[in-house]
Amino acid sequence: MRLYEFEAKKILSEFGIPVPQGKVITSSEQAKRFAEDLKKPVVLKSQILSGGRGKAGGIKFAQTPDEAYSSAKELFSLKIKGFPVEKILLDERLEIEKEYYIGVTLDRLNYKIVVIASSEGGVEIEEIAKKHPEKIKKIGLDIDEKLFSFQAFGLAKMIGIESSDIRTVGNIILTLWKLYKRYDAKLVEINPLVLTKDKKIVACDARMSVDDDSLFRHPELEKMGVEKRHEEGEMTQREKKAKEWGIPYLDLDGEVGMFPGGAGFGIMGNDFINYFGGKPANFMDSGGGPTPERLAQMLVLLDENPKVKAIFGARFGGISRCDDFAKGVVIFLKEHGLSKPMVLRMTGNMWKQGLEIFEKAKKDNPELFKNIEIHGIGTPIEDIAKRAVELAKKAKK
Amino acid sequence: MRLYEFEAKKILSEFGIPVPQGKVITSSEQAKRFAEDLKKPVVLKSQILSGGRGKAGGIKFAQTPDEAYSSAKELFSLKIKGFPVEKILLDERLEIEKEYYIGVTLDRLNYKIVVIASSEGGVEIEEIAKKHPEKIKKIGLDIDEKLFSFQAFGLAKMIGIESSDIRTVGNIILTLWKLYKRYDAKLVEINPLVLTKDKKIVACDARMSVDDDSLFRHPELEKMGVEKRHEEGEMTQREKKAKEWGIPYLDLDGEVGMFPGGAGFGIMGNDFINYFGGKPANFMDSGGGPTPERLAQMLVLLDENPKVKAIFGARFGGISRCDDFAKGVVIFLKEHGLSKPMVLRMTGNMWKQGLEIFEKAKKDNPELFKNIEIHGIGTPIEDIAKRAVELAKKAKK
Amino acid sequence: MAILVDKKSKVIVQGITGTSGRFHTERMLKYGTKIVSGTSPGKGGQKVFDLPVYDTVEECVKNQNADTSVIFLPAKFVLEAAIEAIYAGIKLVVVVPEHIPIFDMLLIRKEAKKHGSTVIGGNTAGIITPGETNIGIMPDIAFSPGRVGTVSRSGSLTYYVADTLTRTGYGESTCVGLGGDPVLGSTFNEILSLFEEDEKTKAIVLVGEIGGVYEEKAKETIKKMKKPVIAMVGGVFAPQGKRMGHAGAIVEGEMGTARSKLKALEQGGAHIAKTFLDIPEILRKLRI
Amino acid sequence: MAILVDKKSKVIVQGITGTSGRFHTERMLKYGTKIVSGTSPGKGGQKVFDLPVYDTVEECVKNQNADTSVIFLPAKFVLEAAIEAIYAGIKLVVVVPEHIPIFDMLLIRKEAKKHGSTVIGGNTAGIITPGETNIGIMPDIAFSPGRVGTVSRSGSLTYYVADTLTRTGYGESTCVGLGGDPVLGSTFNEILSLFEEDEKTKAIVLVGEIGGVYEEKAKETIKKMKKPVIAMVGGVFAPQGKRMGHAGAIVEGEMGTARSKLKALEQGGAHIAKTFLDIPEILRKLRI
Repeated sequence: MRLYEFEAKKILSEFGIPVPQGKVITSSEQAKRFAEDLKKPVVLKSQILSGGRGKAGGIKFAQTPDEAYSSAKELFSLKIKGFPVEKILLDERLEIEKEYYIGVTLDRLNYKIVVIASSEGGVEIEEIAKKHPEKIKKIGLDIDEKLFSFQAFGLAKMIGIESSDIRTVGNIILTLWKLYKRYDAKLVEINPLVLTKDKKIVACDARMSVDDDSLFRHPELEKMGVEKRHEEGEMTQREKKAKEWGIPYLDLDGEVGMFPGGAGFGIMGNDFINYFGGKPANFMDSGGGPTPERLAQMLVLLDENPKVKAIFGARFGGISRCDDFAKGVVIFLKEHGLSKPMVLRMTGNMWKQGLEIFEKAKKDNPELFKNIEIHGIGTPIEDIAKRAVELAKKAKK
Repeated sequence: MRLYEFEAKKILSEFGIPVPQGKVITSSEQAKRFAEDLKKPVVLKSQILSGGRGKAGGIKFAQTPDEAYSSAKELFSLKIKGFPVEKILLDERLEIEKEYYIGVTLDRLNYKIVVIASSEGGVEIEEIAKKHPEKIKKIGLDIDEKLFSFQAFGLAKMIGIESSDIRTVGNIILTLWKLYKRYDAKLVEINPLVLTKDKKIVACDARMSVDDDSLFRHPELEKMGVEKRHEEGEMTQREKKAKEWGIPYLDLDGEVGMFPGGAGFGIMGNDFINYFGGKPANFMDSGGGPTPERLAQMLVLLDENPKVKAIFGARFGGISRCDDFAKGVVIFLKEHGLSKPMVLRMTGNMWKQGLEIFEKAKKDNPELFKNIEIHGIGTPIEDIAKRAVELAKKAKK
Repeated sequence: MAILVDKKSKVIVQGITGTSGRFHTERMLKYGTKIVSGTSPGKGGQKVFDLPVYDTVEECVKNQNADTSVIFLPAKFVLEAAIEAIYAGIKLVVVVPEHIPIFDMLLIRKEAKKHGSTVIGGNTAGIITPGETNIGIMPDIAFSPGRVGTVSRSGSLTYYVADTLTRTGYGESTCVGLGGDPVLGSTFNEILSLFEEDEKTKAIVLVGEIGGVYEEKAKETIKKMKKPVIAMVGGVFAPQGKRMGHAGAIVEGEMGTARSKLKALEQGGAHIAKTFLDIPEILRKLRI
Repeated sequence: MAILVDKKSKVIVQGITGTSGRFHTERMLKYGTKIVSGTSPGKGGQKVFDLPVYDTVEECVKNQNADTSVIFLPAKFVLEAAIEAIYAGIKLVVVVPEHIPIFDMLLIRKEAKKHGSTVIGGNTAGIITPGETNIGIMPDIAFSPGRVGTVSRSGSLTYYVADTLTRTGYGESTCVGLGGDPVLGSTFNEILSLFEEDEKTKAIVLVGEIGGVYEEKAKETIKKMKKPVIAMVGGVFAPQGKRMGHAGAIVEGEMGTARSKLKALEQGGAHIAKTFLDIPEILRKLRI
C-alpha cells in the first residue's frame, strides 16, 4: 500500500533524513502564501498514488509567489490517470549538482531485504537496471540480519560518493533500512537523493509502500492519516463503500458485473470475460461461505452501478454449501430485486439442493427470476462466461 | 554492576511485570506512615548490594504500622557486611502458595544468553543447581536470536506451571528476556516469582545487574539515579574520590599501600603481598602511561589513608617511559611530600634514565627520599614485595 | 504414493479450540485425516472431539509423534505458531490464515529452511491427497484419487481444476495450495520438484495468478523436468497496482503481470491452458 | 614458526588517523611490523606515515591483501570495526580498546566464527612474535625471540613474564594478549591448541586472573596437550564482587575465583607458578 510523497517525506524527516523545506497545500492561495514565506523558487508536485506524474504534467516550477499561484491553479484543474489533483506538495526548489538513487526493497523470491544504491538517480530503478546494471549496487539481508554502518558506508563509496560525504550518505542508507524495518515496508526509496550545489545531501523525492497486512502493528500510521488504500490510484466511491462492508472490490471499465466466489476465480473469471469478447465492470471476492447479508451487499454494488449491463455469477460450493448460498440469493431477490440480467452457475457441495431452492422460488414468483438464468454442473463455466458477455451486449443495444 | 532491589523492581514494573505494592523509605516514620496507607501486613527489606541479606537479619516482617516503625528502626541501626542500612524497601507482604525461579543470565564460555526457570524458587540458583539440577530448565540463545513466546510458555510448562497460568508466567519470562536485552544486562532474575494464595503471579524479589561498559547507551539508567558502582557492597569515601579522579581503586583491609602499574599486576601484586605475610591496603591501577597529575593523585590516596603503613611501588616501563614516570613522582615528592615509607621498583623502557632522575633529585634534596628505596631491574619484583611487607610491619610497631 | 502428506500423516491442529479450528477439525476427521491432537496455550488438558488439547506443540510431538500441523489462528499469531511447530520438529506446516505480515513469513521461511521443515501458505486452502488425507479447508467434493498433481495459489481455482480432473477421470495424486499471500512458505519450484519425484504423478497442473515472481522462477525447474506441466495464470486483464482479493495478487510496476508469467512458463516448456476445459484436452494430447 | 602472526602478516590499523592509532602505528612500524594501510571512514585518500588511509577495510584487502587488523577506536565503535574486518575477510582482528560492551562482543564472536576469523581482545595489549612482528601496544623492550609461548589476560603481567623469560634466556615464540574484558574474542583453549601445533613452541605460560571461566575451561585442553603448561593466576586474595581494573576481573558469586581456576588448571595437569621467579625454575625442571 503506497504512501503519498508528502507522507513518506514526513517519515524520512522524523528519522532525521534531510528533506526540502515544504508544505502540503490544497488551494492556489496557500501556494502563493507559502511561496512568499519561503522566499525561494519552488516546485509544485501533485500528490497522486502513481508513477509517471512528471510526464502527465503533474510537476511545475515557479520562480515567484504569483507563478506558484498560477501553477497551483493549473495543477488543481488537472486529472492524472483519471483522478483529480487534490493535494500539492510545495517544496523549495533545490539547485542540483548530482543525483543518486537509494532504496530498500523486498526480494520475494530469495526471501531477502535488499538495500540498493546507484549513481544514476532521477530515473526509475527498473530503467537503470536495464541500461546500466553495473551502476546498481546491492546488499541482500535476511530478515533477522542487521545492516552495519560500514556496509552502508561501503555502498555509498561504491556509487561514487566522495570520501567526505560517505558518512552522511551512508547514515541515510542505514536510516532508510531502519525505517523500512520499523514500518514493515515493502519499498522505501529516495530518488533522487540529491547533492546540492551548496554541497548538502537532501532527499528530493521519496516513495514508500508498506505491507497492508502489518498495519495492525502500526497504529502510528493510522494516526498520521494513512489508511488502507491502493498501491496505485485513488479509491472510487464504490470501492470505499465496499471497503466499509469488508468486501474486496475494484471498479473496472467494462459492462459485465462480476459476482464470483473466491479471489482466484474472481481474477480468472475476469480473464474469461475478456477472452470471450466482453469487459468486466468490476473485480469482487465473496470470501468463503458468504452470509445472506454479504451476498445482498455484493449484489447491491452491481445493481446500483449503471455501467453494469449483465451479471456473471459463479459459485463453487466448498466449505460453504450451495443450498445456503441459494437461500441467501433468494432472500435478496425477494427483498431488493435485481434490475440487471444475470447468468449464474452453481456447483459443488449440495448444488442439487441449491438448484431446487431456486426452482421452488421461481415457481412461487417467476417475476423475480425473469432476467436470471441458473445453471448447474452440466454447463461448463466457460459457457456461462460467454453467455454473460452475450447478455451484456444485448442489454447495451 | 548491580542494581538495588527497588531499582530492579521499578524496571520490571515499567515493563508490566507485577511487583508487590511497595515504597522505598529512609526513616522509621516513613515506614509507619506507608504501612498505615497500605493497610496490610508488610515486609521491610534492607536495600544493600549483596546477597545473604536475610541471614544477616536485613529482612523483617510487620503486622501493624507500629511494628513497621520499630522494625525499620532496628534495620536502620544495622550494618550488613560493614555497610549501614540507609534505604529500606517496604513491600506489602504476599501470602505465598508456591515459589518459582526465573532468570536470564550470560554464559560467557559458550557466548550465549541463557533463560532459566525452576520450580524451586526462593533459594539461590547455584544451590538449586547443586541439589536439584533436574529442576532447572534452560534455553540458550545467541545474541541475535529471538526468544519466542512459545518457548517461554514451554519453559513455564516445564517447571510445572498450571496450563491456565502458562501464558501469564510465559509472558513474564518473555518480558524478562526483553528487558535483559534492552538494558544490556548481565543478570536479571525474579526469585522468588510467587503464586499467591489468591492466585496472582507476583515478582516478590528481583535482582538485576547490568554491563558497566554499556552504560553509555543507557542514559535512562542514569536518569533513574543508577551510577557506576560495585557488583557487591557500597563504595567507600576514598573509592568515590578515586572514581571522580578516574582511577580504578578499591579499599582493602591491610596496611601495605599498593602503587602499581597495570591492572593485572595490581591484582597479582596483592597476592604477592599476601604470599609474603602482609596485607594490602588497597587495589589500584595506574592505567598506561600515567601523567604526573595522576601519579600525584594515586600517591595522595595512599598518603592520606591512615591504614597504609608502607607503600609497594612497581613500574614496568612499556609504552610509557620510566624517565617520564620518575619525573612525575619527583614533582609529587617536591610539591606534596610522602609521609609513608615506600619501596619502588622501576624497570622496562628507559629504566636507567629514570633511575638517574631519582638519583639526581635525591642528591638535590635527600630529605624527600629518606623513606624511599628505589630499585632497578637487578632486584626481582618478589623481593620488593617482601621488603614492602617488612617496612609495613616495622612501621606498625 | 503422494507428496508431502498421505494417510499416515499425523496431523495436529494449532488453534483447535477456536471456532474455525473446531469446525475444520470435524470436517477433516470426517474425511479420514489422521488428526492426533491440537494445541491452544493455556488450554492444555481440554478435549476437542475426543482429541487431546496441549499447551505446546512439543507435547504433541512427544506424546503422539505428530509430523504435520495445520494452523487455524488469526494472522498475527501465525509467526509464533509456525515457528513453534518448526522448532518442535514438525515436518509440514500448513498455514491457512491469510494476510500474514511479510516480515513474519520471511522469518518463518528462514527457520523452516534451517530446521528442514516445509511450510505451505499463508492463505492456502491446504493440501489434499484424495482418498487419504485432507489437511486444510478444501471441499472433499471436488476431489478424487488419480494421477495429476496440482499446485495453485488460489483455493477457488483449485476446486474448478479438481472438478474438471475428476469429471474427466484423471483425478489427482496430491493437490497443494501454495497460498495467496505475497510471500509464501513454499515456491512453485519446490512443489514441482516433489511431483517430479513422485511415482503416482504423471503430469502437473500449475495454477498461478498475478503478483510476485514465483511463476516466472518456475521456468528453470520446468525446463529440467521430465513430466509435463500444464500452466494456467489468472489476471491477464488485471489492472495495475491494485490488490485483487488475495494479498499477493497485485501487479506492482512491471513485476508480477500474468503475461510475463505466461511467457516464462511457456519458455520453460509448460503447456498453457487458457480455460479449465483446455486442461483435459492437453492431457489427452499428451496421452496421460 | 609462530602462531597467528609473523613477519609476513599484512597489518592494517583501524582508526589510524586517531591519536593512539597514529602513535602505535609509528611504534609498530619501527619494530618492523608490516603495516600496509589504515582505515578511517570519511578520510579515505589521506596518508599517515606514508601509509594510505582508506574509507573501508574492503579496500585494504582488495588493494593490499591485508590479512590482519588492529583496532584503535573508542569502545563503542569496536562492534562495527571488528565486523567490518571480519566481513572483509581479515583473518585476525586485534581489539586493543577496553570496556567493549558484552553484547557487542557476543555478536563479534559469532560473526568471527561464522566467517572463520580469529578475534583477540578486547582490552588486549596485542600479540607479538618477537623479532618478527608486534601488533598492538606491547613494549618491545621486554621481549626476545625464543621457545616459550605466552597467553595472558593482562598486559602488565605479560611484560613481567616476558622480561623473566628474556632474562633467563628462554625467550618467546609468540605472546598473545587474550584481553582483560569480560567476554573475549578468543579463549585460552583456542590459543593453547594453536601453541600445541606450533613447532617452535616448547612450553606455554598461561597467565590468568579472577573473573569469568576461561581458565577453568582450559583444563580440558591442557589434559590433552603434549606440551607442558605453566599457569599463574592473579587474584587469590581478591575481594568479592568488585571489579579490579580490568572490566573482566571480578569475582561474581562463586564464579571466577582464582582458587577455582588454579584448582582446575592443576587438575588439567598445568604446573602452577606462584611468582614470576617460579616460571624459569619450572622450565628448568621440565628440561625445556
